Amino acid sequence: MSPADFTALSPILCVAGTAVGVMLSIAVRRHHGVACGLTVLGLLAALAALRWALPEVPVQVTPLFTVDRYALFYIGLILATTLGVVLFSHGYLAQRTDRPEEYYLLLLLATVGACALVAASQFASFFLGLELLSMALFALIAYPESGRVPVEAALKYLILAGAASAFLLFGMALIYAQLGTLAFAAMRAVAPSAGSPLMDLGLSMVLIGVGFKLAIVPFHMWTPDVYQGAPAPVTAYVATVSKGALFALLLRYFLQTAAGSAIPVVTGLGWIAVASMLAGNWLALLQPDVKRVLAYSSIAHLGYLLVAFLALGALAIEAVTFYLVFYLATMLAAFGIVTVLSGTGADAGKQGLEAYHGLFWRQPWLAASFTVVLLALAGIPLTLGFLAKFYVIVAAADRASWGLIGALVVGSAIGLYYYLRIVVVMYREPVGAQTVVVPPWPARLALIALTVFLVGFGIYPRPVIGLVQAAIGPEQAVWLVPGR
Amino acid sequence: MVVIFYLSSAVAVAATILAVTRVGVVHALLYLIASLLAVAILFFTLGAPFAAALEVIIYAGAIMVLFVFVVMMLNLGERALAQEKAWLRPRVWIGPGLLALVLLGESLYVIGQGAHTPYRVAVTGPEAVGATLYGPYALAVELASLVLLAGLVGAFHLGRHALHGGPRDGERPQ
Amino acid sequence: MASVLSEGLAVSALLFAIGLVGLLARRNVIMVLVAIEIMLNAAGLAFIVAGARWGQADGQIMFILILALAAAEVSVGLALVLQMDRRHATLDVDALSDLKG
Amino acid sequence: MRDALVLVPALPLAGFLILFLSMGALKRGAVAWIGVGSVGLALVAAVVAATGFWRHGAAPYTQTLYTWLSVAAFVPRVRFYLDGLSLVAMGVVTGVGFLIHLYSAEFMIDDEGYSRFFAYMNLFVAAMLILVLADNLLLLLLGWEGVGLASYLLIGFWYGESLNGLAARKAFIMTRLGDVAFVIGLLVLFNRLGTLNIQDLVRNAQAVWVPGSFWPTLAGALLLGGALGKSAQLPLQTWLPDAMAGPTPVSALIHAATMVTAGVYLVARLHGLYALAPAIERLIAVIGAVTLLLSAFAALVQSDIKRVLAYSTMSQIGYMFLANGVGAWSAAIFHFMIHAFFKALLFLAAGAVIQALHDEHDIGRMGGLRRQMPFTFWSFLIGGAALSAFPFITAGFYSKDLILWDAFASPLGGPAFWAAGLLGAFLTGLYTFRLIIRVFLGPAKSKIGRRPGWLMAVPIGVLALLSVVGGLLNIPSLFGGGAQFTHFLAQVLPAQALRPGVRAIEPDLETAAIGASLGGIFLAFLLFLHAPQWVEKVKSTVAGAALARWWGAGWGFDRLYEGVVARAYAGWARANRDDFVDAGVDGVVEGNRLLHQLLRWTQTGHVRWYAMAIALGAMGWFWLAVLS
Repeated sequence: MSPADFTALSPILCVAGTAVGVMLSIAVRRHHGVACGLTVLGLLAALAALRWALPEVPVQVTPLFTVDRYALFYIGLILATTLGVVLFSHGYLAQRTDRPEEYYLLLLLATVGACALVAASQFASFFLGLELLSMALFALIAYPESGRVPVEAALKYLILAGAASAFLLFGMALIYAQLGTLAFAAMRAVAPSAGSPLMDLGLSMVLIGVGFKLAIVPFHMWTPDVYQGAPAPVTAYVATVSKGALFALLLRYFLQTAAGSAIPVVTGLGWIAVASMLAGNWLALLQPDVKRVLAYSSIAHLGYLLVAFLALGALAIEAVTFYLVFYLATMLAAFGIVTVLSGTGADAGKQGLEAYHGLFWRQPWLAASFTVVLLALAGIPLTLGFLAKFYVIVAAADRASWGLIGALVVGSAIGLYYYLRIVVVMYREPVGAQTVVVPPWPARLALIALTVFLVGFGIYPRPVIGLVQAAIGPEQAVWLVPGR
Repeated sequence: MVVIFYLSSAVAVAATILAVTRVGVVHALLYLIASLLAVAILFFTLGAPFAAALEVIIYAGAIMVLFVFVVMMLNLGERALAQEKAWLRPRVWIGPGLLALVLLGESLYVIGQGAHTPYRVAVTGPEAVGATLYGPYALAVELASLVLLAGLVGAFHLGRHALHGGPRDGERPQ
Repeated sequence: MASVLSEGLAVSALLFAIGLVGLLARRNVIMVLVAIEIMLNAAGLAFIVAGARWGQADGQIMFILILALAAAEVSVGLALVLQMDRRHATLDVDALSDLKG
Repeated sequence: MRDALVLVPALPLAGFLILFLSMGALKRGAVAWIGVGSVGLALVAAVVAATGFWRHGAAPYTQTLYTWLSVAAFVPRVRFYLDGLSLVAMGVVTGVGFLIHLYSAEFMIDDEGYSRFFAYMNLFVAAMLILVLADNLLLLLLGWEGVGLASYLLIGFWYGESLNGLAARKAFIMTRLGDVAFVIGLLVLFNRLGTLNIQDLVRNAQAVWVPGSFWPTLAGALLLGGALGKSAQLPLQTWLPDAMAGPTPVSALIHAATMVTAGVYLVARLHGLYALAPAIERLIAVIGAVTLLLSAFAALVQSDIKRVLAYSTMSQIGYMFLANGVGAWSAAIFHFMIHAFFKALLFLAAGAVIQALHDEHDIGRMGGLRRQMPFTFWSFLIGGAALSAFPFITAGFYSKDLILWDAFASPLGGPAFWAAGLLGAFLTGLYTFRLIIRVFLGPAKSKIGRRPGWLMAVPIGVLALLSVVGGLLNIPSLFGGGAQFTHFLAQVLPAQALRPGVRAIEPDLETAAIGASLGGIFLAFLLFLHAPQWVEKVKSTVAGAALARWWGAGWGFDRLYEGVVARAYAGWARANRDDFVDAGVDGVVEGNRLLHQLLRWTQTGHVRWYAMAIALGAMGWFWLAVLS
């Protein structure tokens, strides 16, 4: 590895170094503020290192990682989202646990995994990044020292993720058996001209493993249980970083290896997209628990993402990236509000709609912020959500996938109902005694930033679009040359 | 060698079936160790002696011991055994068995269709593996170390209270 | 020794399927973890077979990485089992159903 | 200098944001400074931009603020377009808007919602400016909906009284009916022409479409629907009289001077499109003529001072539609501007009267205010004279005269339109001076409270001045003028050709027009001042009373809609409660509910079942993707 390689990897190295630093600080003295502060500083340093790494890219760092603008963009997105999660976590943990320090260590390790994932260019780094992410999440989900639901959620996640990993690895082994290489770029060259059954079986098993982590129908069933059982900031992390990183990698894998030329697989993904959009929204329809509503809605949103993904062209990269920017910001804000409003008792996991009854009259700013988030999720114009959905439709229309667009429209229509239902509840006249929760300042900061982001760039999206387009460099154009 | 391959395959499959179906957890673990040893021999016949050694040392050794240790700690007695028996009625196996059979059939069909590629097994020894592992895969080793660190920290945090004892939530009156 | 790719893969597919049956049928959480180990091991075997076909070390390296994953996963998984025993007072995975709907 | 254009809508918008976000935390003085100041600065910016516009030879100027997004072929831009037409409209909105804001600073001083009032008013001005300056129909729609929202909020400003809320809702729904048509028309245009930029759109339309063919007729009709709703023309006119429930400055700004004339502006803006749809042009002219007559009759018998003015507004907009319909676009815009002056004046003066009489609206209980409120009287008289087109000295004479002339002389016009306009002019004189006589002349009936202070007096005075001198801008050649306004707009709005031979009878037509308006005024003095017993006699007959009731209720359109549309619809809905229509809707709801329950039932919480689902999914997937 040359110095340039280290420079290119410096954002990831920064995060990994911070993880080690936090571990050492715990060894010296346990202090919540120190651990949290170190984490924030480390993440900021990593974000700053992006600027440093940018001139060095694109570069292939050992066979395992391709650091290009695409990777750096997503690393930046992951780091920013993680920063948001940390800001929401501090207040949450301070009230609930007496040993919060390892939380940050695990969060940083998960972030290293996510960053490695988006830069992965080979099966080994693909799978290690994914497993590092999951391994840290198992412990994070079960982090609270009391209560039954966190353990239940973590065990469910561990068992199913283990099985999904087995599927993923078996699929990788089959592809390796067929092609004799683990590197994405080489696969494109040696792929048989006619699709081979072994190849398709391997790809299918990989997609089952990935599909589980992305929570798309029919591999979605764990989502609401884990979202509900996990501590709210961890749920925010699961819903945003772990899905966004994997989706970005999936797109890279598909385009770089020309896997999209396996027609039956693409057809199958189309059906999965339709099923996710419809089932996700239907499941959320009358759901009384807000965390579960968001979980089901995230299933639907992954369906929308798949619609953009299936355009499998230049527009797909742009649309997926834009949608992910929107999705990560919005879900982070949504679970940030859930975090702020979480109870501290034994029923911390559950968050029924009644917690939001008349919220506007108690805490107008929080309610306004949540309204913006929900409207963005519903795709109302003048929020980023509208543009994101619009992008998806344009990408799908480019491929003339009218069936997918139809399902998207139906799904969005159903979605409108349950988003607005929460909004309506927030503006009802309050009844009975009401407690006002004052969000701690880091959480407030993050919420304000996210709300302004969603509305501001909904009205003036030019900078975001420009940034997204800059994430696509000449090396991504190479992916788009028809393979096989 | 061909005979050994088939023989150890048969042992591995049989031992795994037994491992999955045994009522007593310790019995199951013992059958699993047998299965893992058979798989290690398979590795050897496939020209992977280093992997075979690791299979014995880490899988059959360390990981299984971890299982046994936890089983001992939880002190699963006669009651647990009876419960297992009640759970494992024959009809429990029908659904999963059929499902797995269909999946297996599909996979075997595909595997049989496309992979009649005879090849000469060349032994890839420890030096070759080591050179590759610490050459191009050096960063993978680093990542794997972080995976283990995450596992360690997670297990430490989660196991802490269990070791310290304390009241069991499940026994509290609801 | 001459071998055929399909045979090795067939054995690993068999082991994978048996592991899956165990995952779906067993209610004892420890046995569920065992089943997952079997499935991961089957994937490792498939990698060794594929590596042998191409005469490369990559297959064995993937196996080693899977081994590391399996070790870490078992340690966290068993720690969670201990917590489950403490907080749910049972090892029945079907008892884990507070979260549903 | 032309860059100042962006500030014109931006400043009121900023004012709105500050006032809205402060949530009533500011003191009244600060609110007034922000609310009035933002519009005042917008006026300054408008003057600066206009000066720049002139310096560059009055060439159309486009200012691109930013491209909202750019996905494939869809590239909507936030872009302003300044030409003669939008300059006039911008001037009216900022100028009259500023004066009314100034007036409101005093008029609303005792109101609880002072800050809220100015926030909404600023929002309105910003939206209205976006509407008139928009260079594409999408941005125009944003302004269009913005003014609708502000109008809704301001009609229902005193929401404590449920009647006001109902009036607001009525206005919202009636205009919404037109807006739906408008949006569909927008989609038709985008679908057919591939752009929403107004200039490109008109150019493309003229290149692709044959005059009188289907698409321009359809698009023109749909857009007209929006214009009719906004401008309170038949058959969507019924909301305007009820909209008087809002504070008087709101009536002056939104429901007289600016928003209600947005339809006129829209038609003039898209005149190139309407030139391709002669059938729709004729329809516009007919609607304008009928509306102007019907509402003039209705104005004749109203007893609420604001409702008289509301019906008169409808009538005057009818004139503008008539002008648009016969292709006299610049005449329509000239009347739009002059009308804004004198109608704002009338409303502001009426507001002063209402306030002086402790919120009294009924003209039957007014009278003799000439001596008590001389300033208001003279101002109101000037406004009324302009409204009745009092010859030569008022601006209203010149603007209405131009419309009458064009209605006769244009190839699209004819004697029937001219006659309708002439009768309307006669009626205008009649009802206007009935109002003035009832309110200001005769014996005094009550004591007055507060007189307008200088903040209210200055706007009234300025508007009175404008109502007189405004006419100087466009004195026709017959009276030795240069018709500068028409020439100025000729770049944007082409002058109408004349039918052969009409020049010769121009003096005769003028004489008739002067006669009609003077006749109406004279008759008003005769009937309402000197011989009121005649009116009473007619009213006491059965037929007269019925007619008065009928006109008083605005020709009973409300009853008609209530009876024919609303009740029929409600009855039909009741009858069909269990019928197939509901069954369809219920079916969708039930279906969704069922699917939800079904899927929810799959979420058992059992991890083994979840794993089973993964395995089942894998099986299905293999069948689908591998073995097919």
